[in-house]
Amino acid sequence: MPSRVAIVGVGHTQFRATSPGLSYKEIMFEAATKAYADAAIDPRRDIDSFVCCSEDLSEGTGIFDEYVPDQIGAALRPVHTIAGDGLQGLVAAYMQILTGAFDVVAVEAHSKASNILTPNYVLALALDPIYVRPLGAHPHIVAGLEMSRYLHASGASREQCAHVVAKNRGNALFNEAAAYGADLEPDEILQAAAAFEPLSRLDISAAADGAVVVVLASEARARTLDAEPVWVLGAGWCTDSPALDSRQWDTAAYARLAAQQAYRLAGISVPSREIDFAEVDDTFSYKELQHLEALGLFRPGEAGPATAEGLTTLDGDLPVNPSGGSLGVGHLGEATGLYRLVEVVRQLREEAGPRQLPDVEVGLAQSWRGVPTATGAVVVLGKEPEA
Amino acid sequence: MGLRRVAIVGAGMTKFMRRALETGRELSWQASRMALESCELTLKDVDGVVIGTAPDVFDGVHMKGEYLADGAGGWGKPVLRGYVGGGTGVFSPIQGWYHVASGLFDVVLVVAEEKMSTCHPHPQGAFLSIFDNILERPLEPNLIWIFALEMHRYMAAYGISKRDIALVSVKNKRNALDHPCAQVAENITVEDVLNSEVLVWPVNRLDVSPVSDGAAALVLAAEHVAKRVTDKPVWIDGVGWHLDSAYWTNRELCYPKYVEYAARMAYRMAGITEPRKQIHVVEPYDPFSYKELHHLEGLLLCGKGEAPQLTADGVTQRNGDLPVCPSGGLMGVGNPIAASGVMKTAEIFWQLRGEAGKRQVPGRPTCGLAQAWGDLMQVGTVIVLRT
Amino acid sequence: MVGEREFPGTPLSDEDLHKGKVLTVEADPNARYAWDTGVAIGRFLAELKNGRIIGRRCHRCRRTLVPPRMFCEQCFRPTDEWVYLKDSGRVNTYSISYIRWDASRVAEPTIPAVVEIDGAHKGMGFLHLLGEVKPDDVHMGMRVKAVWKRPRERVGSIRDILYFKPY
Amino acid sequence: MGSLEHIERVDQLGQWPGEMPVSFLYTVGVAGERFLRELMENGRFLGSRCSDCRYTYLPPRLYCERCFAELTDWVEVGPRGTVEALTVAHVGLDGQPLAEPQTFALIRLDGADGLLIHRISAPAGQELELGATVEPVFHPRAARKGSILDIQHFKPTPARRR
Repeated sequence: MPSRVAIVGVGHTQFRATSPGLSYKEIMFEAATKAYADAAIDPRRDIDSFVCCSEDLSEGTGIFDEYVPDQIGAALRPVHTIAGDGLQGLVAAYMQILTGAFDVVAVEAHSKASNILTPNYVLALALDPIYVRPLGAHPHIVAGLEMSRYLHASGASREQCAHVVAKNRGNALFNEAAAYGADLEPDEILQAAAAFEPLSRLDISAAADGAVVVVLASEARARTLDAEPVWVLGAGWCTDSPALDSRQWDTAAYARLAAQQAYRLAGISVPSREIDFAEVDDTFSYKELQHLEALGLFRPGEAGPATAEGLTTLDGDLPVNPSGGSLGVGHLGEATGLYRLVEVVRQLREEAGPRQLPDVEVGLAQSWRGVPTATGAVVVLGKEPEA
Repeated sequence: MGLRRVAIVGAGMTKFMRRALETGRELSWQASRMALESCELTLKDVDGVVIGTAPDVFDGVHMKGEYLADGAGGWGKPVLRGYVGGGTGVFSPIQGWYHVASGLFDVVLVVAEEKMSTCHPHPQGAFLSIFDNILERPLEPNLIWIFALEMHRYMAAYGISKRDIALVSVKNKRNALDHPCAQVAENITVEDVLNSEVLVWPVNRLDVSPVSDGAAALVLAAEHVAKRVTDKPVWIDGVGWHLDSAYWTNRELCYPKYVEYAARMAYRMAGITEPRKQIHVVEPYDPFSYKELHHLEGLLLCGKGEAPQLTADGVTQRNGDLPVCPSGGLMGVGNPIAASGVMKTAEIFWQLRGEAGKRQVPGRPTCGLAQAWGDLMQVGTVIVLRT
Repeated sequence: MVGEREFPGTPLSDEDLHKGKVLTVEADPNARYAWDTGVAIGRFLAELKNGRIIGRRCHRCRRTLVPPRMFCEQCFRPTDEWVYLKDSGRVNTYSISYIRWDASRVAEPTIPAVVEIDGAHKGMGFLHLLGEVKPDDVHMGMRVKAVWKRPRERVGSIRDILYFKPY
Repeated sequence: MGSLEHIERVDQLGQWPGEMPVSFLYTVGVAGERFLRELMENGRFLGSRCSDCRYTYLPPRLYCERCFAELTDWVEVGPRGTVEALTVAHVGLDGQPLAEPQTFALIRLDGADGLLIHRISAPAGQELELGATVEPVFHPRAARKGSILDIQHFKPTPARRR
């Protein structure tokens, strides 16, 4: 069996709607500096490989991988980019360590969303150019359609989705890094202006800028570092059909399949019992519910009522998105999943301050790449190595 | 070095074309299906998919890896798209290698695609976006500028003439006459190259590979599967990649140190101590004629500044002592960026299996190498294959 | 044998594509950006507006870096101080371009060059153009000096330098 | 966020503008040629069928994403279909409110498994809901270009004719 892999360092900037006065290189440098300090390592000496996560059109630069090495200590080193969410970058690093050829690998992801002047046009470039993009619609109609389908199939309600928003933005009040903490009642959210019905404006997470770096190490190497290791118990990632015409619309098949892979590796058979808390994608409010069901943390149709009953709050049975999620922290582009993993690490290390969850041993981080994709990743982390 | 040995067991590709009727997804499917059929595997046998494709602005699709996923066989599977600019094509099988070597996957489909003809008025317009957004794009550089600057530096450092370099075009375009997928195969002379239109001195039209549409795919398998499906597995014995600083105007351009570092990484893994003796056939990256020479030096297959003599002496001819680009390379077969690196890896695969038809090099080679390069003259990716 | 296989793919001519022989869809990406220049490049541009070239120095490796950055990529630490450089230097390498960025031909060739800036660490410079010189008269190692736009025309851009000329 | 140097002049914080200076010309591909020409010339929908997977793709695909078979079985589907999902867009690509909200639907054409995404327009007062039966409204033949926009929109079927 391959040796285990640990998270040994995490670092990130604050997340804010804008980041004037700082280049993307400068925010990456800050996150990297913090992560390496956290792991107590020198990247120029101790890191064997680096993985960055970005998409060209989010940056406004072709083959953006060109511009990543210098500010993360990776110049003239093995570096590559994953055109995916930070959790997909993390699984790339995880696999590299499992080969036995690498001991320490760093993963970087960031968002400079505020620098995109035409974000909806850019996102529309991800729609099929022949059959969907010519309709000229805002790409979030895909989420509106999916929410319509999810509510229909699961029996969940808009009210239950509003509870997701209220909870996550409320949790963000306890997270200094978060951009959009707010004290809102579900009723206020329901009354927000319609955006892509049934989605209201407040059902949609707002973008934020920031950078995240995570350092992974083999078990042998992790033992030599000062940092308290948090173990990668399992990881999975999956893509359903990229085509809107043939994918599954009722459920998040990609999340279900990614979770199956992660649970198999982690030896988890009853996730709702074995996982203490979860950071799941909530790019749109309904996605949190849909994802919780796909991850097997709730039965189909039960995530909505459970949320409305408060089961997923900080002091609920299964706290979900204690960080504040994308609705509360801000949507961080490709850094979204990686920051949520940082939250799981902080909770397991008992470093989460005012939002610290009691007695947590196993946490899950899940990402979705957003509209119009059907791609997501799942990583399960644990506090102590299995005996 | 890896815990598990990884073999290439199948390969496929489309023709390389200036303009293809097929969409990028269709091209991906054509190459992928051919690769699977070549080893009598089906999509069911595939556990994971690696997609390699370079700037999204060529195909005109944001998150291009998502868009291509179904054509690349990714439906309901773990899919990861990685990229390192022009180095992507050889990085993709490296990424496939770490998937399998990690122990998480038994069969991985590696697919690379580019549809450059989508980009108007000319694909070179897309290359403007690879330059530094603030300090270089305002100067309106053409892609060829930087290669002309590098080529000139290389010529000056070692006293190399354009005539020496033109031999590479002549050789590769002639080799490509035997490649059924070739886009720009022809019998030309050194004089033809020197008399072709000067684009950016010292680069003439016939020193440059064309823009292309095309896809190529490989099937990678763990040892126990490889031995079951073929009696001629080709083993991935060494992989290496390095990315140098983005500040290319701060670096000495006459020698590709990052290629050397990538090669040393791969050689260490493959136990290669005397590359010139131990490697029998090579496919270095040749998007420009001088790059083949530059890369032979970076790969330590000859001394610095010595590759032109090797070429002049006929050593690099298909029937020479060290056949170089027997496929016809990018100069002859064409250059759909990422797909061309996979094409090179496929060529070594076919050569080592004795299946290269009219292109077969003599002497039953048992060890070959493919290499790619890219970004701002910055990245080297190297793969060493053995029978 | 690979040579005997039928390889897929349907090549089209330029005419097929542009004269309606095949169906096509056109699109304009409308992908527009405003990149935060940041501390290092923001200052660099501000100094260009003043007619000066500025770099950053790392005290550990003792290199003066241009273009400037707030981090040293060799030492992985913050750089330490701003250093004004001269607006002169040497041609590290150059080429002679007969095409624009979009591959269209130009009437008069331009001369892109990497110019090593006086006062920066050896070999460090940036991309610019050469002017007031015939292509045949340029050589590597040639001394050159920036020709600036007039002060009131400068906006804080790399193009505040018109070009470098021999001196 | 941390800054490595004190910012003296907040009024001088700079941004540099840029764009992707290209445009795109997409071929519709092998399957797209057949589908869109049939739509343009005859106002008919052709799907492609994988008999092994029992799935009819619409828009048609050259290959089955599930088993990778080449699809050569072309079948006519629609033109009527069922609404599987609905959304009303109040915001346009520019991020601004739309003057008139636009309704989009996922439509399963009769005989197809794949879903078409398109505009839908109901007469005033008529409520649209999931499960409704709809049919396409085409542009006149002369105005069609071999594009998905040859369909103006879908509308509810007036009455069930059987």
